[in-house]
Amino acid sequence: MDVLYFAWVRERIGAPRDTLTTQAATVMDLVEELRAREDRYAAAFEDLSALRVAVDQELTDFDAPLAGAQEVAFFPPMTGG
Amino acid sequence: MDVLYFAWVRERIGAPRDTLTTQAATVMDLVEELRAREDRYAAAFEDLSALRVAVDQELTDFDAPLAGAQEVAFFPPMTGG
Amino acid sequence: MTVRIQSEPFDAGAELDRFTRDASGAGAVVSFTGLVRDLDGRLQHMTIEHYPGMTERAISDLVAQAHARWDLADALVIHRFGDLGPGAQIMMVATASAHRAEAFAAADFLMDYLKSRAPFWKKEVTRDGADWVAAKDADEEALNRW
Amino acid sequence: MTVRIQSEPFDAGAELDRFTRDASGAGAVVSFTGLVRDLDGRLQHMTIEHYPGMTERAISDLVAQAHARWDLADALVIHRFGDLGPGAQIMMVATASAHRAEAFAAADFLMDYLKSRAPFWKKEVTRDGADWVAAKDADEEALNRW
Repeated sequence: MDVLYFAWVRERIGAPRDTLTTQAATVMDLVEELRAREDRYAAAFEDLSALRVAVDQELTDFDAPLAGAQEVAFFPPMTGG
Repeated sequence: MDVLYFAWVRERIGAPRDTLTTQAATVMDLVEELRAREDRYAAAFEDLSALRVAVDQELTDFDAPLAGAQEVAFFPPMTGG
Repeated sequence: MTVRIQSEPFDAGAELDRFTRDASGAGAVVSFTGLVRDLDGRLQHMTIEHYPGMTERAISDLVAQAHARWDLADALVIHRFGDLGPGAQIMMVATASAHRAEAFAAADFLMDYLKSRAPFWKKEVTRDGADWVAAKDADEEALNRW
Repeated sequence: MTVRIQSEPFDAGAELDRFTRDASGAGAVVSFTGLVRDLDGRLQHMTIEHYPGMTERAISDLVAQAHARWDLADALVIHRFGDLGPGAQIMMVATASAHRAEAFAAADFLMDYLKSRAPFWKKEVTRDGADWVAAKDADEEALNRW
């Protein structure tokens, strides 16, 4: 599974993506796995209310299931336009 | 006083303007004077709900006073844009 | 503020670019362009009559009202009169503001009032004859939004 | 429908003219252009990051929603990414419809959703440092209008 990071999430983690194998059933399970990795991940995922998540390029919630997902992305609220 | 006609009011009267001297106190008095002139005026002013009036280039009502007015215009509801 | 009433065609794209350049620092620019519809191919041309003098006054007054209601950096109105063929650009409005909602609201307001309060009258000329376009109740009702 | 995500500058006027020509018969064309504000001269540049792939998908989906809600002849979205200087054109939206109210509503809707639901992030770089632009509550609340 590819895990992508954008904007300050990418900066805080220090990389634009990770490719990993996970048994995480939901986005929240994946967040817990990532938080446990290193301090920089724990820092990036400290306040989930400041984060948004997309699974396979569709916006979703942190309790969304990951079965079959190939790409998960974490980023702050969007500021387009 | 100049009296101007636009769109189908102009076409029905057959002229874009009249210059006349009037003692009419209000727009409505002027309308009555014009109606009495000729059939084509009576036809143009038959249904006042289909007409709008401007006095000195400001939209107003048929009961508006004409004291000091130099230009009165009659026309159908506007269709700009 | 720019208000131009003219019989000549105008280039909406070039006008938009000039307006945007002059309103630099505004952040948000909204434009509206009105075109002559071809009425399923029946239209030969549209004739637009206006009331010289009052037209400029009425539109300048509308633009002043828009400036009073919204935080606008600038506003532009161009409106043609005379004979216009199918597809021709009749008029355009542009507004510039620091905030997109204000630019949208001001352009929308100006269009609603230009429709029903600026002294223009449209006549459609087809093979079947010529008819003055009737004002729509919906256009009059739209003014109640403001 | 045209959706373009690009780092290169675009010419809003030329885009508007092309869009208007292609949407002939529509009657009403509304455009929005978003520009980089100079923050009282403090801004060096703005950097826009996006999520390639999802961006195109999300915007095409928004345009499809606009087509479903309003009677649109056509819609255009262009959005830049990368480094943009003060005054640069960031993005534009254009909508064409037979009815001005529909063209206005669809453009306004697309802008509200592009602000908060298309995966772009803006960073402002000034002499004092670089800061990610925070999403505004007002932008999120604007979505409740639709």
